[in-house]
Amino acid sequence: MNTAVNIENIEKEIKELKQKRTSQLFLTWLRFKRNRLSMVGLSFVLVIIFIAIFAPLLTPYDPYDTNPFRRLENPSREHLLGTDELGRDLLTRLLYGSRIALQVGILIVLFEGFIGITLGLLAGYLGRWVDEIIMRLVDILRSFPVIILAMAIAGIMGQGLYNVVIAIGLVGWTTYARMVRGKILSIKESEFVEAAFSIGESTPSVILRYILPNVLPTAVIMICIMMPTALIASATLSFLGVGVQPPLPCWGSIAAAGRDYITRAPWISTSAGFFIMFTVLGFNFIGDGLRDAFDPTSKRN
Amino acid sequence: AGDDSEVRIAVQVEPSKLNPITYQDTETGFVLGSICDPLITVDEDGSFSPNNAIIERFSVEEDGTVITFVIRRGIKFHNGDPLTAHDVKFTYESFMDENLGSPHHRYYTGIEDIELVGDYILRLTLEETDVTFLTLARIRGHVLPKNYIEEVGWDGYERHPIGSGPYKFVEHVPGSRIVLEKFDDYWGQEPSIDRVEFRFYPELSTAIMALRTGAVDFMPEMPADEFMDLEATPGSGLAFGTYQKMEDHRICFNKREDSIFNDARIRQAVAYAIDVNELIALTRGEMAVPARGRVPSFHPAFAEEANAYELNLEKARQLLEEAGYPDGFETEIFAPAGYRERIQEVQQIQVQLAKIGIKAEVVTVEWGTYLDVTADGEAPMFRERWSAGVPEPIGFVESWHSQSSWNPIFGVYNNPKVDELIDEIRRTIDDNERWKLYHQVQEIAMDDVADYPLYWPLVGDVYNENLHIPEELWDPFKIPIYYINHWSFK
Amino acid sequence: MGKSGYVVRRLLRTIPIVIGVTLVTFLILHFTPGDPVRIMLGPYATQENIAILKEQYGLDHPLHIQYITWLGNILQGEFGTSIRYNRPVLELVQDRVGITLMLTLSGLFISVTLGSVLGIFAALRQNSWLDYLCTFQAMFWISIPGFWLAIIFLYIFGLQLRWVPIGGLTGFSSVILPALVIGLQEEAWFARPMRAEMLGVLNEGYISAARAKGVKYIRVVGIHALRNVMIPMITMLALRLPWVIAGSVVVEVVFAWGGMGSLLVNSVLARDFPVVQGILLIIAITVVLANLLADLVYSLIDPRIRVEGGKK
Amino acid sequence: MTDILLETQGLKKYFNSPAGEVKAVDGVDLIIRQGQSFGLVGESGCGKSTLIRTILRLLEPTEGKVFFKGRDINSYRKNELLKLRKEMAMVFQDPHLSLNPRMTVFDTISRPLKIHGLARKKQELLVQIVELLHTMGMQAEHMVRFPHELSGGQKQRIGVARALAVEPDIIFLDEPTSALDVSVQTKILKLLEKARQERNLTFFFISHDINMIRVVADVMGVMYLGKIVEIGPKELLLSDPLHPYTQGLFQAVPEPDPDKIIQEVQLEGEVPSPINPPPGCNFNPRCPFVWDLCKEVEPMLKELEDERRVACHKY
Amino acid sequence: MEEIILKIEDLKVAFDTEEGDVEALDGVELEVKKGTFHGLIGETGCGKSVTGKTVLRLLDNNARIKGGRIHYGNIDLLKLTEKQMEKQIRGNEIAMIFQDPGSSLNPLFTIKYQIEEAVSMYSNLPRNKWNQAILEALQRVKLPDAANLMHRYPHQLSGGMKQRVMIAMMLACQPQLLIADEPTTALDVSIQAQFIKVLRDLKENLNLTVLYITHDLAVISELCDYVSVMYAGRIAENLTTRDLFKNPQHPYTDKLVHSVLGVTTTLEALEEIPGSVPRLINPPAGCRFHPRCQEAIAICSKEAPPLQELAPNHTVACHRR
Ligand SMILES: Nc1ncnc2c1ncn2[C@@H]1O[C@H](COP(=O)(O)OP(=O)(O)OP(=O)(O)O)[C@@H](O)[C@H]1O
Ligand SMILES: Nc1ncnc2c1ncn2[C@@H]1O[C@H](COP(=O)(O)OP(=O)(O)OP(=O)(O)O)[C@@H](O)[C@H]1O
Ligand SMILES: [Mg+2]
Ligand SMILES: [Mg+2]
Repeated sequence: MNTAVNIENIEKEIKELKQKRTSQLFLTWLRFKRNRLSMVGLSFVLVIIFIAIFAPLLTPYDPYDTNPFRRLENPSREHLLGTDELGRDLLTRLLYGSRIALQVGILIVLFEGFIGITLGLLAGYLGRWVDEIIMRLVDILRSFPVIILAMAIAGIMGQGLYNVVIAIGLVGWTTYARMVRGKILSIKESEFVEAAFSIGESTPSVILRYILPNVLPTAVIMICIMMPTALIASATLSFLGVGVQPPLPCWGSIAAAGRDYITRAPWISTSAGFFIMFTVLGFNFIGDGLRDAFDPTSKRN
Repeated sequence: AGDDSEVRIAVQVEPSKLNPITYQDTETGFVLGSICDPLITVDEDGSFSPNNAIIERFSVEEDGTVITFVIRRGIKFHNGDPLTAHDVKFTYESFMDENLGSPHHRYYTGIEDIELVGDYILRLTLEETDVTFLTLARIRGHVLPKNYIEEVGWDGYERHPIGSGPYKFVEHVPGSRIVLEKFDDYWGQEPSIDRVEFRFYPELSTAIMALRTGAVDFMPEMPADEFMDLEATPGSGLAFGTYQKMEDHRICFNKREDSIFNDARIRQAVAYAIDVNELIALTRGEMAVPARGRVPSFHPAFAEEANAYELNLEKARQLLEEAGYPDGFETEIFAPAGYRERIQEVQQIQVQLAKIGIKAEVVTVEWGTYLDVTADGEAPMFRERWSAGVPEPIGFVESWHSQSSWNPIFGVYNNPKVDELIDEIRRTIDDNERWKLYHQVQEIAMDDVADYPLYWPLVGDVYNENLHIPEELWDPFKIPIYYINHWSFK
Repeated sequence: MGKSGYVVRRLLRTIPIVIGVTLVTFLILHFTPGDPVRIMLGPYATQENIAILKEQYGLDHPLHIQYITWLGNILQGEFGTSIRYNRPVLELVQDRVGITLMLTLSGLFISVTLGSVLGIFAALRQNSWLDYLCTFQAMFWISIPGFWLAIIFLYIFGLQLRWVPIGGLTGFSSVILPALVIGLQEEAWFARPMRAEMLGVLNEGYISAARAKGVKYIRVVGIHALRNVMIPMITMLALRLPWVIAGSVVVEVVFAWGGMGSLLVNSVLARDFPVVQGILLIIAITVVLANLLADLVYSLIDPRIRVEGGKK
Repeated sequence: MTDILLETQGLKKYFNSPAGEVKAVDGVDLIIRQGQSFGLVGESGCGKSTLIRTILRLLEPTEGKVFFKGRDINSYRKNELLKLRKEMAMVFQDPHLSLNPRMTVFDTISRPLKIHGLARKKQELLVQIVELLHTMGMQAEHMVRFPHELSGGQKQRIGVARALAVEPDIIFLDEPTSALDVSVQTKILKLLEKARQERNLTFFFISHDINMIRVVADVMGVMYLGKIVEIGPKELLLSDPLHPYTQGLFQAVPEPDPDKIIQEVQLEGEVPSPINPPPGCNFNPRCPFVWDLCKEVEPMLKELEDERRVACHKY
Repeated sequence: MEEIILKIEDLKVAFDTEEGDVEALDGVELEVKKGTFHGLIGETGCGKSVTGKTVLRLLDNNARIKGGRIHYGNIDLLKLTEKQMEKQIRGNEIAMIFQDPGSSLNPLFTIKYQIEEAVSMYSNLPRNKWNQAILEALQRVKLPDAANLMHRYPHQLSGGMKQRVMIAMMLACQPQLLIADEPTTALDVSIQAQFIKVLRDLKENLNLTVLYITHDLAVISELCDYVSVMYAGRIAENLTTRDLFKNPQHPYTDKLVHSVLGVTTTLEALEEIPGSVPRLINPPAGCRFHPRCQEAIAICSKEAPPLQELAPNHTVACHRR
């Protein structure tokens, strides 16, 4: 082996390095792909995303266009899923509803994820009284049923999309905080972090280069896993009458509104519930698949 | 019901306290209606009638300040005590006692004196002539047992209320049901059904399913949608009945200085833009009468000449332009959460107003918050409803009086002329004169669009077809659920 | 460190949580707009009426005074008086707690037994169709909003098939659907961890060791594995309790059961402060105590805790 | 006699644990000379790892001093600590756990170079890393790998390369081969020795494997329950162990020689817990030569001839 | 000639994994003679544990036994049903001690309970004698204060004690053959020495047959009579312990022995095996050692060498011998 260093060759290899990096993700993707259920989930979610983006092209109707004289109509050629209690085309509202659902879901997980991951990082890394305070707060909040606390919080701040996000998020973050903290505690104690200090890494650098990248997959998985909870919680709040406001086409409120017409127009509640189930199931499958894919040790063997 | 001697009634809201002087909700009224007897009743034609009532007869002195009641003899409370003028007096005094916190307290402030002429005769003296007193202060029909309450206290009463009505209280299983049982010593029509059970179904769909499967026999005030739907369902095994409810539905505006709706032209524009027929089609189908004034159209006080604001978008736009908003503006319209019909209508109104450029955002808030924001002027527009007694329709117009405590609740309306007319109404004994004053008030208020009346609802009760409910009970002044002793199973 | 030391420490750790819980409970309701008195008196209320009632309920004092008074009362078992019902909160709760207890317990029973059985079988038959079915059905049930499942069940089994009575608590058959809704929704939370834990435990050395001894597989699973799996399951049970309670709120509303859940929902909507506070507090403290109990129970099952004074 | 590179005086490190205070390192005096290869043996849990972590100031000592090149390392302020990090490096026991799973080999080795300003430009980095990899018998292609794409031996070589990168004066090796297979172990040890020769390094090995210390060390120490019991040149120590513990320990080591006569075990019982170490000499409960003094007075590390020191009342 | 208690012939085991089939065992052949200690050595991942577990049929779910025979006496263990294995073989005839003493005892049961399980199954003693049997079992492995100890939980014991409890438990089954899978790897030298002593005593007193899996040659030299050397799922060489150190024939055995610290005491003399252990997903064709073998010739990369007898008790799988 010649020891003279050929810079050009090496640079070429550095390029490969970048390719390999993507292929890391690619490997994860391969593992993910192998899981049939998660592929089904992914396709569900892609369908919903597609619908959310192209809703206006998929339907000739306006989701807010009421028609008092054609309300609660049966499904027909004209209105594939019939009309709702204000004579609006139900399918159109459900299609547009995917926008609200994704928006609410994403906002919730981002919001609670942001708080939870930050506080989890702080608690895990700083330890001592910071940890004590944050974790006690987590304990306290987790003693309350989410929906009930969210209901009260939504009551405080009034209803509406953003308040739903905040209400659910204010409890939801505890899950992230616990996960992230646990993960950090184990990483913090790990040998490679000690090794990092031994070569002279500074604390911020250790957090940034050693701890965060190792927590990130957990966080990403968490976000996927929490998405269903967020969607269901927001729908339940709508059901209890403290959710997203009409006339926004939100699945939860459509299902809630439709339940009064369950004997007469069962498809309203049914199809709205189906959309929720479809999306939530999709995210659940994905979350499950991701967990396995990101963490090769936990694969079904 | 499988058992002929029991009728099960579905109600959506659980009565909180069975206390005749503090209750607010219709459901408590339903229950108390069977436990207690009315002091006075109103006939089909809307006039006071002592039939079926605790009062055998009553008389009003010339200047209207002295009212004498003659109490029917032989009426017994469920505990066996006889009902006398003492009890009636006690009841009036309870309403007047501020500490008991009756929300109707203010109707009784006009009483100067209550005099027991004998055990069965009572004389009320009012401070000044107030023709409306009897309507507003007719004790909502429930006479309280003085001795019993003094014995067990108000708490005790609420736990086990008694009255002189056809059914006596058996138990209240919180969250589940209230059970009543036939009172054997009832003075009036003897009940044919032995037990009455009020079951609480907060979830409407559940209640309907329960009705359809025969788990309950009767559901009062079924929402119009469901009513019509059930009615159209063949073979459901259900029967139906309707009556007009003395309840007006309206759009209110925050008319305070700082509000955009302070300008009458804008309110008029809104009035022209709203298509009431559409709203009715939306939430009530056949089950409503469009309102054109503030008094029911069958009543002589109804003002035929008042401006009804037929749909006219041209005119609406013109008014907006005059007011300085040719392109419309953005605003909000509030409805209380959980009130389905109001929310649906508000959404429709949103669509209607959009046609003249007013972008009204729909805001639904919790009932408690709703009461706050509407009363505090934070809601520019809101969808209200108001029920008031008859025969005297004063309740429908009185909130327009600037001194009325209801005034702020409906967004503040201040018109000295209207104030004057309403004061005058109370003093005018002659019916026809008074009706004319009513006409005037309504005409002014309608011109001003103090608020915009939408419709009078027809209320529908749904029940098991095996249940027989006499025809004559389907009357705005009777209402079947208050006369369960007249029901029977076929 | 003795076991009593562990118990004491665990108890001490509960105190700040309980205090925090009371504070959160108190504050949440007090930051809620909407005047309880106004709601109580309805739109017809006059200012004087409102003032009188406010005084009567102590709602005119500054917040911290209200909190301290309230807390002091709570400590004496005085949860206040419902504004709406004009009855002691505790009495209201007592009347309804049985219903909620029945619902949550029967729901939990279904979810734990169903979940455990499915989880164990899935683990024993790993990667078989049964395993996949178990995973799939678990995912399926948790992907459905509870209220919707309740309505659909009611529609199908109550209205269409008429197998069960609709609404209210009228006997054994009326418990089936509500309990099933909770049971199915929660079952996933037991089935999947049970499967995972069981797989984990089955891979443990002591399982192989027991089998190497010649202990029958059924016995190995039933005694050696199950006991080990019980520890995380007990934690899970405590962890899911708030969710089960939340689920029972929704279910109570749909099935028209007059339990604590529907009382709570109604009271939230009506701003019946004392009731909401009382119930929230009772629920939260139940959860805290359940967690405590879970910890204590597995300190009984798990001998390691007694000496080390903490979980491994 | 060469210069003293590292010296510890009464170094102590206690941990708080729920069960009580753990006296992991309990008064260690050591002298390491420039260019030496020092090997410390001791049974599991006796405090070897804690000792070197404390010397490296990865843990703050409870008591005692560490002098490096004559300067007390506790006198280094936070910002000066970086200098210390350049002069002392460490190789960890578990090659898998000591590498950040989300960093490539390139990143892992380039970090110390960058931190200590030994290479700034990418080209410089590349040159140096490739050189280091070659020293470790690896190729440039390995740069793009993540830890999980390497074998155990390769990972440990990366660990060594990372330690070598800063050109330190002394490298601490915490059981660097115990997680590896025998055949791989040889390779690492040889590479380490080569590097030591070429770069004039000082090594501080710790291990519980006496056979390994025997192979790699010049000077050997024996640790028992937080204390050094005996220290001295390897040959002398092996041929003539003085401390009863050392004797027992060496005897207990099985020898891969079928002809050897198997001796009876002398070391009975186990290492007591460092939470409540026995009074007097730590070893007294297991010592075959115990007398009363041992149960009361703690023996000091006595200096004998030939650079040997032992902590036993027998001497 | 001594009686052969266990004879493994051409044993092939594969694992299904996501990355493909792992051919963990590919034609393992070995014989264990009654009353001897038989060592099984090899590097990590070469299939030692799999061999041991296959004998007891305690493999993971994803394992497939692709072929071969395991004769225990005149029974082919691979032909028995799971029920028969449970009833007749495990514990009764063959018992096994696993690598990690910490995880081999169920943390939730007392020592007594866990030994009792064995006693109740295999001794014909009446219930009231069980305690006595448990005590004896514990005393047999030189555990002090056995009467007290048996009421303790595993976590209250040290690693060395746990390991001894494990043997006591397995011996309480009164097996003919004991498979010990790296029983001392996790232990400290002094504890290991004590443990080895216990085993040696048992060997002398109980006439125990042990298949001893380890990668520690020193332990082999102290305990075993015969050794099988494994490499990448195959047996490289079966020989006596003496031959292992004095006369290794397979190039791998040779290298392995001389890369062991202790056998070789200077760094310079330590042997190094170039390359690394092959992965078993796509193992090298022919002799699996050939890529690392300095003596490899053309045929080595094509044909797998069969085991051939060099001398009595010495077989080797190498084309060059
Ligand atoms: N962070 C810590 N907190 C509490 N106790 C600790 C901590 N780190 C180590 N100990 C204890 O200190 C003692 C010495 O530990 P150390 O890791 O230094 O031992 P060691 O000699 O390196 O052992 P091994 O050979 O097993 O690596 C042990 O009893 C250990 O339990
Ligand atoms: N359940 C399994 N699934 C897939 N591969 C497995 C499984 N069990 C073992 N293997 C593989 O089989 C091969 C042999 O494993 P085995 O445990 O027998 O090795 P070993 O010789 O005992 O090693 P060690 O010395 O590390 O214990 C290894 O390559 C391992 O990766
Ligand atoms: Mg260590
Ligand atoms: Mg193994």
